Amino acid sequence: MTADTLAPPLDLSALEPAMPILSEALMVVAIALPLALAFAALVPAVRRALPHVLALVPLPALIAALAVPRGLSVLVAPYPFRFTLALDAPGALLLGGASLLWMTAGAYAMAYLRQDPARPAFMVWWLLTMAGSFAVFLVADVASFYLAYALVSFSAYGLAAHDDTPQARRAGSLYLALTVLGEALLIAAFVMLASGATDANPQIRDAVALLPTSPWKTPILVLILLGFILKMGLFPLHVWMPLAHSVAPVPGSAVLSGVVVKAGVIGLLRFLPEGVPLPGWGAVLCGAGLFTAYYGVAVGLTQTHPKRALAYSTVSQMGVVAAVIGAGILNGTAGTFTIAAFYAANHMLLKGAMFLMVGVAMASSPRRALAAAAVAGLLGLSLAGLPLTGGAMAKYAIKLIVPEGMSGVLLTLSAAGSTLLMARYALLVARSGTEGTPPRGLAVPALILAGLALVLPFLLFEAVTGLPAAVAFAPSALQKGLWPVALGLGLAALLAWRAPRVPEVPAGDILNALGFLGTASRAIMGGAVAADAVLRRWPVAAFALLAIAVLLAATLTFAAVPL
Amino acid sequence: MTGVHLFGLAGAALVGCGVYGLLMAPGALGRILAFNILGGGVFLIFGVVARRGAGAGFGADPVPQALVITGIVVAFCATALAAALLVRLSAVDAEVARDGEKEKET
Amino acid sequence: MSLLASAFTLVFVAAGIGFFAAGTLGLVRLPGTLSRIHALTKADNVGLALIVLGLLPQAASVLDAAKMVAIWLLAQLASGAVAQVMAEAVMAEATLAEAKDAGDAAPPEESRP
Amino acid sequence: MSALLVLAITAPLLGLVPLLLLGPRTGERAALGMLAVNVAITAGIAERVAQGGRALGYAVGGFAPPLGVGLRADGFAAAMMLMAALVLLFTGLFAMTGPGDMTRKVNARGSAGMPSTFFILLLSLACALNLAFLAQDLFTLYVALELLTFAAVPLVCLEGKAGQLSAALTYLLFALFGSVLYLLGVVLIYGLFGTLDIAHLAGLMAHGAGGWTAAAALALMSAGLMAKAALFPLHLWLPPAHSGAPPAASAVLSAVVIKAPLFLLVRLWSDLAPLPLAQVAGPVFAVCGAAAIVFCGVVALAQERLKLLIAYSTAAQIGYLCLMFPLAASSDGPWSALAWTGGTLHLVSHALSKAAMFLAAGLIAETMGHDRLSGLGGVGRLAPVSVAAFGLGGLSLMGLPPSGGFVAKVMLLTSALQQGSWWIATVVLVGGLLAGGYVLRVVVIALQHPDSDLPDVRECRWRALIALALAFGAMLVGFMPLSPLPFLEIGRPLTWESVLP
Amino acid sequence: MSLLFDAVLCLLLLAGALGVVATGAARAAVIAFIGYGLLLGLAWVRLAAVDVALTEIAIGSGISGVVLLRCVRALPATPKAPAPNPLLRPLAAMVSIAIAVALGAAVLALPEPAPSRAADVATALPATDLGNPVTGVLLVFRALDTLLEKVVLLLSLVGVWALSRDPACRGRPDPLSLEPAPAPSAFLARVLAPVGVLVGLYLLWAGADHPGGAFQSGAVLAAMGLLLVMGDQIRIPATQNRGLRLMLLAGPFGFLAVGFAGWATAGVFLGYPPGAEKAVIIAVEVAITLSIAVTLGLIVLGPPAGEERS
Repeated sequence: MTADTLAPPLDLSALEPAMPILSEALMVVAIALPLALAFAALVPAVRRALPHVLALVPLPALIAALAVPRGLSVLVAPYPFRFTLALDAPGALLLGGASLLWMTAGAYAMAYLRQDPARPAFMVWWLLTMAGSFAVFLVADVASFYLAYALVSFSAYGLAAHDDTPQARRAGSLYLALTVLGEALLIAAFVMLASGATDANPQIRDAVALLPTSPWKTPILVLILLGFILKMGLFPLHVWMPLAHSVAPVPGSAVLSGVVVKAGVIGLLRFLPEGVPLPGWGAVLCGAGLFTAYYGVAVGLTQTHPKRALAYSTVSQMGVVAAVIGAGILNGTAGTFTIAAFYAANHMLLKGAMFLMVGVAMASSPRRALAAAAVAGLLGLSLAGLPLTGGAMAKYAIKLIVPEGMSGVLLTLSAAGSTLLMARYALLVARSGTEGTPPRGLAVPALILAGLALVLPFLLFEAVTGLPAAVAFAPSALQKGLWPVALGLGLAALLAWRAPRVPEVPAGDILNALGFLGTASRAIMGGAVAADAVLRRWPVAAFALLAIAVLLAATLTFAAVPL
Repeated sequence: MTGVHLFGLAGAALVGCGVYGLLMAPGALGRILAFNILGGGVFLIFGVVARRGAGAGFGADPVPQALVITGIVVAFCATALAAALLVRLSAVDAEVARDGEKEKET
Repeated sequence: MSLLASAFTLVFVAAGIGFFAAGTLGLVRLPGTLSRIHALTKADNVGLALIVLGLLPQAASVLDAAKMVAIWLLAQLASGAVAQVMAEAVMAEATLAEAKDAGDAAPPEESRP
Repeated sequence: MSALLVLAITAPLLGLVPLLLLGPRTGERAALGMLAVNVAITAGIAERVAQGGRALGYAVGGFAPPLGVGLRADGFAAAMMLMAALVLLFTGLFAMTGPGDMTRKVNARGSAGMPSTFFILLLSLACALNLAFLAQDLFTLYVALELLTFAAVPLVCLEGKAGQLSAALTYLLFALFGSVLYLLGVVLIYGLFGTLDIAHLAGLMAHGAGGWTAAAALALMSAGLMAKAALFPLHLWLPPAHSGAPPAASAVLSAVVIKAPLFLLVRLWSDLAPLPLAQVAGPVFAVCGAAAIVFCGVVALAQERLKLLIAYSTAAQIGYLCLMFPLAASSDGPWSALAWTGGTLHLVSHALSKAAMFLAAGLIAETMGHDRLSGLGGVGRLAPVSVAAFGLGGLSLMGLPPSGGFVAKVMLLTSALQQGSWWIATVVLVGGLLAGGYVLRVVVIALQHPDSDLPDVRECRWRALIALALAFGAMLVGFMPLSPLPFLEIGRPLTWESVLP
Repeated sequence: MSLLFDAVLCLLLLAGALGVVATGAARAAVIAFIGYGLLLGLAWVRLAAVDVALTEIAIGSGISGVVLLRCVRALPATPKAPAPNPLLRPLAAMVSIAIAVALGAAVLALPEPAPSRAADVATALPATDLGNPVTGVLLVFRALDTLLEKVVLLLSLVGVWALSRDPACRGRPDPLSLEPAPAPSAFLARVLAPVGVLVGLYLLWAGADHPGGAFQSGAVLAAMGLLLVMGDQIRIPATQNRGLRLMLLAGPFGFLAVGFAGWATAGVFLGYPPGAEKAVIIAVEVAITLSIAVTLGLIVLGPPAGEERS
């Protein structure tokens, strides 16, 4: 049940002599193709042709996820750069899921933005984000990871801020600010991590192996957790996520919530040592995850727009993933990371499909929107873990990691919360119809993705957990999976019957309580400008010049000169 | 105490005067003058160093003397450039003020 | 001989310094720019002449002596001409001030040379 | 003895002759030619240094130091020279009279080339910079610094506006204050040791000779250099001068001119001063540098005009090099070498990226007719290449990969952490955050929808491409390996042995 | 006796400097500065540095004084810049005195016997055939400094010209006075100028072996040129005049050419052909003097006023 047992489903060993080189080429092309197309979009001809092929750009990534042998690493740039690509089980799961989402959402986006004059710019950001997201799952050395992580984070801004409304501007600025903060935390962590290794740019795996004995273990872990949790949107660093995910165009939201947040997940998976118990750290991560899982649901329930409800659902679900990872490193359970990635990939597809359904419903007449809401509801139930859906397989898998007991119960109960939130989402989708028939360009990709999301977990379950898929259909498992969903549905019915009047929590919730930070920073800037005006007066600067000369002379004389 | 010492102290005092002028002069011209005073003091110390290094049949070490000659020329260039800037600045300021008044009238 | 030369030098240079001192005193104490110029040029020219004269016996060669005399002549020329130019400027300013309606609007001119 | 060193100083001067004697167009072409020759010469020097693995030297007039004046190119100097030569050439190309400048069809607002005076000053800068990097005599370095100042000051006020003139005057006066303090240090050194040659002095001072007078001399010289480099809190002249100048002038001022005094500061404390003194002085510079990074970074965030923002960013970025002093002066071999490499790479990548940003900002301001940030919404549509150049240059300031700024930041961080200087590491990170703030603020505004109708003009495309090329240069520096660069260690410690016959 | 003289001289110097710094009136401060420069010249003589004394009086006091006086005349009578806070005065005084005291102590503490390059110069000078060691240092041993100093001078003229209203820096600088020259000025120009030129050339010639040299000579020649301009004897030339520009370039680039020629003749940049050192050095000095004279004069005259409409 270890990570390496997840063999590539697509067996290309028939091509044996060419196999290594082919695999290497696949990994490189998976990243290079979208990147190259983003730059080629400067050429008008390419720009015109791009909408027709956008859905196919992730194809090399998909094939790579399916066919590249696990553990193969490619040295793209030789020493001393050591820019390396590799594909392990968690990476393959996330890469495959991401490529499917990028393909369907790409097709969807081209239909969705058909009338948008700024579509070319969106496509460029799209391709850059795609390249970054693939790279994050594929790179194996520290520096390249940082590069890929920065690429996916910053390019995603272009998707989030595409609509350029005042809310989008605000959300975009906040997103950028926190991204820059996250980059600063991570670079510090990476530098500390790498400085233990013999190489200037070590392989992530080698660097992490040294982590348990590093003199800076504590600061490194604090910085890594903070940095990646920020991207995953764990409380209280989730403030940007509901804002950014809800203002983007629908396909943008789908990839932001589906793929981009997974950069944080893969970060944790890559930079936390697997199989080494880190009790304190695991507990903290697990606790934060569980709290976030409930918090996301609670705030999400008050939302009146389906996209914001979904964004809060992402917050909640990332809490679940964090709780699983936390539980895993708490005990050093082997296989944690593959299962966490499995759960994250499941969420990736489901959340992508659910966002796409919002767009479908909004382009539908109220009656047709009901149909969309039905699909959306099914997806939601899958996310909550309704037995016999793909989501239930993912839920079953994570329970293998999280021990019975308090955290196990809480995790199970969170499914009830998820159900509740999903019911709310389905209701909002049902209400968001306008008029017309959804264009085929929207409906088809959304439905394909929905189908994949519901089915794929069954196919992957055995490979991921090493257990036959049938275990999840055992009556006890069905019953265990059913009661939280039933509880959630019951609560939903209760709420629908007699809802307490709770005002909508504005997206970004606690952010609004932090308004004083804005005031404070403005005051600091004002103070600095005023101080600068004083410092830049001639007499002041002239005094400063002499003071520096005198102080330096005095320091040198008294501290260093042997008298 | 010899004459050389005296001039050394005078050089130091001139540097002090120049520093005071650079700190407290109200306008650019005062600063230009103070810079020249300060420069004069520094050059004088060069002279003292040169005089102290008299030998080999020379009344003073010729190297610092040559440096001072170069230094004086460079200081002159600085003074000339600063003075020209100052003149142009006041002319432009006057023009701006005049234009402003004209605009007010119309 | 050298004693005589030294005595000669001493006397003449001392006299020259006296004239210079007088000229400087006049520069500081006399009222009005014109009279100051007068004091300065007249007394200083005589002072310089006396000093040069006093130094002539000390000259190492005839050429050096000639150079000293040349210096005196040049100083004569320069101070004479400059005094003239300055005086003209003073006069011009005075007439300008008169024309400008007897001094209530115009600030008193700086009277230091 | 390598004649290239002499050529590096004299060749740019030769370009002055056609500029002063022939017509402006001929002169301009000759100047650009000489700037290209300058690049070739500096590249040749770098190549020779790398090939030979030792410093190049030249005793001017055949008189070896201490009587004569020696020129010497080690790895550090060669790298700086090549960087400066490249920036000057690109800026010269940017400033030349190009296709379209005459017809004024492309640019309704008129993006004309610079007058001949600009090229005279540019060539003089090339000479002064090469001299500052090569000269080993403290007084010749003084002349080089003055030459640099006199070439830089008129650049600020080429257009003769009141604000530019007053900025130029403040710049000149404060620089003169700095140089006279430097000269005061020089005379004390001569009085103590009877020579001004750095290599000889390094030997004489090695054992603490000179006592407190030598310490005072070093302090005076350093303070003077800091004034010329506008290191916080001595940055009074930099923001108005660098933001008011024409874009091509701002680019060279911010990118290379302030680098010469910084370079000399490094030379002073890593090559001339004995290690115990350097270890005491290091933290003083680092504190100033840290204050510059944080304080000027915050002030840059608050700016409302694009060029002022970039100018304050320069004032902040100068600080990074100063953080290097205590790290490089430690006796901790590999980590001090890493800090040294990091500081140098920062210098180089900042030069390239800042030049790109100032040129791009100039084009943006020219396209919009102003540089108020609040009114720049949507300029990305009119000037996409300029905005891209600005953003890519900003990448280096933020320290994001792939850029020279990233590599430099990682090296400084690593060295700081390994040596336990947590505060320096924190400052490096905070500086990156602030840079991220002010760079992204501009990029975000440029990418927004315009708030009002955009003027019907386009950016001058070929000039924008020059800015973009510089920004790519800054990115290329980012492909350095993350280990100390042996090239920079060539020729250290400083000596004339095996350099002069 | 001589100590007393030196003490009085030092006190006068100090008084002059304080006068310059403390005087509020601009013109008075400049006049005090000129006096200070003359006293400084005397101090140089006392320090056995006659070359420096000549330079100080000609450049530091003379031409600088003219430049500053012109500047004062062009400035408005009431300066707009506010004086620094008077409360800073005691602080500034304390800082200045502390620096002066420390510096004085540093100068007094300089090592004995003083390190010196005099012996090196004495050893190397005979080969150059020069009698004046300062000229030897300036034009032979540290010729690079001198060459670059010429470039600095040229550059400062370029800087002054760049302040012209005409971006191409063409035309003639504004005349020193709008009115015709008074008769005594014209007389002085006619009589003194030829003598002055002779003196200038003598200083140049003497500089090889005795105090004097290119700079002192150039300053005197520049002063004569200005005298002729003030006396309306010659017209200010236009800056684009090709001959004028050639004269500007003659010094630095003549020097540079000799430097390059050194490669051929002496095998080293700025080396002099063996045997012909003195002749070449004097040729260089002539070119330099010409350029210095023209450059100094043009710097005093200021930026050109732009192309005339004819």
